[in-house]
Amino acid sequence: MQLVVNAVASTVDDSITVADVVHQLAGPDPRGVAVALNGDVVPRARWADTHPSDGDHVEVLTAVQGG
Amino acid sequence: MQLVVNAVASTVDDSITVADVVHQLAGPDPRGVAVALNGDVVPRARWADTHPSDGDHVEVLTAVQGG
Amino acid sequence: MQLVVNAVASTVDDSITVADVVHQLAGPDPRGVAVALNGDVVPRARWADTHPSDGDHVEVLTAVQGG
Amino acid sequence: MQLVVNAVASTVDDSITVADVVHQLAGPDPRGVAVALNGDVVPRARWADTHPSDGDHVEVLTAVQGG
Amino acid sequence: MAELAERPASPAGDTLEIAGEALASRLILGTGGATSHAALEAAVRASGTALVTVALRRLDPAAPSLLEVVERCGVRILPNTAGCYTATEAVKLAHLAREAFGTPWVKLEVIGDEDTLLPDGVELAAAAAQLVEDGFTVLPYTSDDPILAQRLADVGCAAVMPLGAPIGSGMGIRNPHNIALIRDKVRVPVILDAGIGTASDAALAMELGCDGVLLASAVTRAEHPARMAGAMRLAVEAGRLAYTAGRIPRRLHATASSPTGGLPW
Amino acid sequence: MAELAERPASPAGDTLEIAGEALASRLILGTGGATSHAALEAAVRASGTALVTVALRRLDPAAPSLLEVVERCGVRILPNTAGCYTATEAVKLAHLAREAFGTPWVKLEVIGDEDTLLPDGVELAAAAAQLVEDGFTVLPYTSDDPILAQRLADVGCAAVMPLGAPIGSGMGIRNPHNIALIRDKVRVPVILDAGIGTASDAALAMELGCDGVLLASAVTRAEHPARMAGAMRLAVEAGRLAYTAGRIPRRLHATASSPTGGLPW
Amino acid sequence: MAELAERPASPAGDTLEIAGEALASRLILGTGGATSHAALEAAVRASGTALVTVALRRLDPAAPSLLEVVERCGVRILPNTAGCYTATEAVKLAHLAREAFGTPWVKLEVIGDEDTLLPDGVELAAAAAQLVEDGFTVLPYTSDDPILAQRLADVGCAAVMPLGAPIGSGMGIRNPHNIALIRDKVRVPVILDAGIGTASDAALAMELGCDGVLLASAVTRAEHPARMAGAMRLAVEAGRLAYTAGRIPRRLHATASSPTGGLPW
Amino acid sequence: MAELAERPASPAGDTLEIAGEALASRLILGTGGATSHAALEAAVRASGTALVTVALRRLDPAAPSLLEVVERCGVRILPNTAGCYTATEAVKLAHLAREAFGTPWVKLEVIGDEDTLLPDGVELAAAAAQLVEDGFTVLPYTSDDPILAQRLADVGCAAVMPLGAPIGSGMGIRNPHNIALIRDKVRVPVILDAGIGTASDAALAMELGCDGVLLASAVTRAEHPARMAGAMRLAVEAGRLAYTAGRIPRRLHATASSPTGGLPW
Repeated sequence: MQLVVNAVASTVDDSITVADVVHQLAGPDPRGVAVALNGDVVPRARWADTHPSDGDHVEVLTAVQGG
Repeated sequence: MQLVVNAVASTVDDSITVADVVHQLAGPDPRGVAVALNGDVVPRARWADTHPSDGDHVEVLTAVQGG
Repeated sequence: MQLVVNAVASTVDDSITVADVVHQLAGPDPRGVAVALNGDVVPRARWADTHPSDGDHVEVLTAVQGG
Repeated sequence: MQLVVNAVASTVDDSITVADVVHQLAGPDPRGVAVALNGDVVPRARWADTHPSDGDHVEVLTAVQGG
Repeated sequence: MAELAERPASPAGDTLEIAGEALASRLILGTGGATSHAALEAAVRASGTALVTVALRRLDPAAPSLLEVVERCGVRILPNTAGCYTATEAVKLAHLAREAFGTPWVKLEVIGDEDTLLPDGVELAAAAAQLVEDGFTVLPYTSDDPILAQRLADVGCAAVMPLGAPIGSGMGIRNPHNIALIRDKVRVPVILDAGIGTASDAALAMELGCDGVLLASAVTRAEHPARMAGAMRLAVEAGRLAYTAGRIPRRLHATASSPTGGLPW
Repeated sequence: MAELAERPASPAGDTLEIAGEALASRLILGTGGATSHAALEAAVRASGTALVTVALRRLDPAAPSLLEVVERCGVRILPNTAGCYTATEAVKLAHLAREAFGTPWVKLEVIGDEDTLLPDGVELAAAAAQLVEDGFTVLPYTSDDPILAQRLADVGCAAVMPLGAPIGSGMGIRNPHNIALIRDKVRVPVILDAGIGTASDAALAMELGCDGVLLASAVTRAEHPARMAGAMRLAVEAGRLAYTAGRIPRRLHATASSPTGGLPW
Repeated sequence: MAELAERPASPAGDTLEIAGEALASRLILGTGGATSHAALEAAVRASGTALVTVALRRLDPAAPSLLEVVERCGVRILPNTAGCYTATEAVKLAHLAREAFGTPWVKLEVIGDEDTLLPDGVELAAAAAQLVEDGFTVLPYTSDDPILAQRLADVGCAAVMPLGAPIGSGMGIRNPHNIALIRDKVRVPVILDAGIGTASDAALAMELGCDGVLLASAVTRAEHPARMAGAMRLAVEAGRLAYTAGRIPRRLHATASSPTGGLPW
Repeated sequence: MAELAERPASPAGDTLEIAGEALASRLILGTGGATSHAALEAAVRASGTALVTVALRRLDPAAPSLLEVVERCGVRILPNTAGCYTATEAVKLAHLAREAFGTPWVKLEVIGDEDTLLPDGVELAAAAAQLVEDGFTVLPYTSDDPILAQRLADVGCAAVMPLGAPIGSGMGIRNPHNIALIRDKVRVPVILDAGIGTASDAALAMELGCDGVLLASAVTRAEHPARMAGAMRLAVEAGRLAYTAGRIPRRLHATASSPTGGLPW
């Protein structure tokens, strides 16, 4: 299916979880990371059992320099 | 009956109108005057046929020096 | 002989007076003008009978815009 | 004879020296002290052999708090 | 800054317009603080103003009529909502004022604090939106916050009236940069309201690009109110003229105003 | 401060007098920096000034006569000694000016530095003493140092003219406290000279108690010189009037300008 | 002013506390504008700060980890909501930040305008109320409006962070009077945020009674960031110490610092 | 400005040198105004100064020795000529001081006026020239007039010490532009002397390029002198460090300190 991850469209396996998406972007131990699925926060505890649907937007955010 | 006019309680005739109240305070040709009955504005056109009830609060306001 | 008038060297008749120098520069009725001969002020009343010598410096000054 | 020491008149022995005057005011080891005799500085090296005359003014100065 | 580009090309017909109405003076006079109606009338006349503020209060039959003074001077009236701490109070008082004076114009004041008399931006914005909807010509007394001024203009206020300093403080314009920013941002007239202490403050307000100045205490509480009113009249004209004349830039170093050459040495 | 006690009781007959001569305006205009004699004449007329400064330089037969402009405007002439770096130069130039214009009045300038054009106090004091002795009416352009101003008054200068900021800088009055101190100390007229950039600067100078303002670049180098001249004329009048009117004190907190009672809630 | 009465009696144990947490430094460092993580780390260490702000943005796998720098420095993290223009956006971003960093602390920014980056008071107040309700420790970046600051404290913000001047402008504290008013009015810590350009600005903020200073560009964009960080560390300590030491009053005239008597003439 | 080019490349070995002597601190402490020698000693130690001023007065046998305090603190002594109104008096007092303390260093004060205690430039310049000729290391207390400062440097003064404001006034630096001009013009150390009220004033002096700060009342007359002395020590270091760090430029508009992109909306 199709997901839009951080504004980039990509084709992924239908069984993918939010945890998988984060893993691909941020590696095995993703610290300081937050996820929004279609604009709603997905708590870290829910990453593993949250399954995006086709066309969903996933945002994976982290810390950058900011005043 | 009793009216509270500009925070002063007074006994008035039951048939009194807002126009009468204004007349007593401000004379025959009350210019630059506005009236609130129990907090609601009474348009000048309605003064003559507006009859306060016992215990009503009538406020008669006008211009004073102000910055 | 030679005079230096307002920093310009010029050959003049030996009988020349300060009045003549001013006249040449400023015309017949030189108003608002002052003269220095070798750095010393020459009062207007003395222009006519003041005779520069060869090599003298004559300064003829007047009003310009200034703050 | 009479001396005026720091604006105070006092009778002193005729043989008195500037060193004696300083000693009386500032003790045996007067550090941070300067002397003026009738307004002129008396170098420390000259205190012992400088003899004020009757009516002289001796100023003995030292450090005080100052900005 | 933007306003430089917008400066009127000439003083001719350089008139303040609010809600389509031309006013004969850029000075708006508040009537508060005068020792008497007579002193006030002298000040109003000396100021050359065309618009004066009044407050609305319970009628005191014994008190002389302020309205007569205003009408005798032939000036327009601008009722204020002084004393209101909430949008609800201010909206109600504005409606009463419209009834009393038959004008939709209102100087909207919603105060946050009785010590500072500073405006409460949140209540002010709410009241302004309501009164615009109710058909009023709203002139809000606001802080010098450019974002709030923009918001007030966006909801349809006929002008914005930022403060220079707290009411009656005479501290002048504490943050000229914000006033200039407001002038840049909004498309409605900007009236410097509150804080003016003396003539140079009023001139500075105009030089910052303000379209007018509103002041009361600076005149009414001066030792000689009518004289100070005359001073303010001249200062507002001077400041506006200077603004349109295009001042010289500030330079850290000097620029000779006399020729450096041509001396005999 | 002292000058408050000395403020004229009324604007009537509140005229600037220097060396016993009454001047019809408190604004003195420097002529330097004008793009043409025509532009200068328009500015002189718009300013309402009664006294203009000129510099003395080598006569250029091709140049139009400045003196004619000055006389056509019916204003008094104040020659300056701009360009002099020593007392000797300044004294000599002053004597030449007296010869040229038949006036004992001189704006005494002795500059210390060509970058800042700031006055050299030591040379200035020496030149002032000499010129007073030579019978001149000396108006020295000086720093804002109150002690130097006092010294210049003590040697007999007819006025003192402290700077607000460097010549042509348009920086306004950098140290108002010093100007007020000078006004307190000396008994001769104090003319704020140099640094004025816009109308509010001129008004402030007068509010500090100055007896007049001298400016050139602020007008002659403005985008619209005649308009700025008009602005300065009004600003000087406004500032003087405000000074005599007795401004309200500065307060850190607010003072209500509308009644706090008498509202229906 | 009130804060004088409240000054700590001694520097001993004079520590900044926010929401019951003691911070080892009164200087909060923003991380924006550093040329590299290495330059940032040097600045963080030189500043002695205990709390640094970060922004939340889309993860770039190629970018080095900022979090590691923060943790290596052993400082607390304060996520901001920079870039949000509405309460809704800011609230959502705050929730994401809490998820990402496991801290309820948030520097709440709701901007009204991309040119000035000035806060939008109306949206800010709404967002603050919501986030307090959601259990956040809210430190709002606000204007210098005392009424808005009071409102933010009233809805339960843990501190208020008024600006001195626009973000990154280096203009210092444009309206010190408002900052002092805010310090007088609210009972929570006041952190001067935005506008600081150099050390004396930071010292002044503390002398006005601020409990801390937050700055980024002044350090990260200085020619020598770590050196400026050291300067800011000293300046904040100096200003706080001066505030608690009880400064001499300002006097218009002089007070001798040496005896006037006791001279030989 | 010029001094930017001259800023030391690094804080390492960035030491104040006067007449070839290195001083361990850029803060010079005046001893006037302390309530006791004990309070003074605590302040001297807390300030970290290496040089303190003293006055010379008639010896009072009953008074405790100030010299012992100075020596116990291990600081250098800088006698002043406070109280002198003429060059003659000041030169004589300087010679007496050299006799008393065995140092050629002198803080040269020649006052023009007992109300303002402002220096008399003409007398000061004459005294400075004489004392330099007599072999003194002359540090003159002068006005903020750049031309006078240049003159004092030209006659051979080892440093120039312009005032920020009148002695003991605590008004800070009234005309920072002049101080910066002085720093640009002279090649000897510039010490800001007089007017400092609080830490931020001292930091600002250093940021303007001053090489040091001399203050007395700000510390000795503070509620807690030793604490304020510590504040001044930090402030001078902070200001110097900031000066050498290269501050960000002042901008009228904002510069974002967080990324504008990378948000989920």
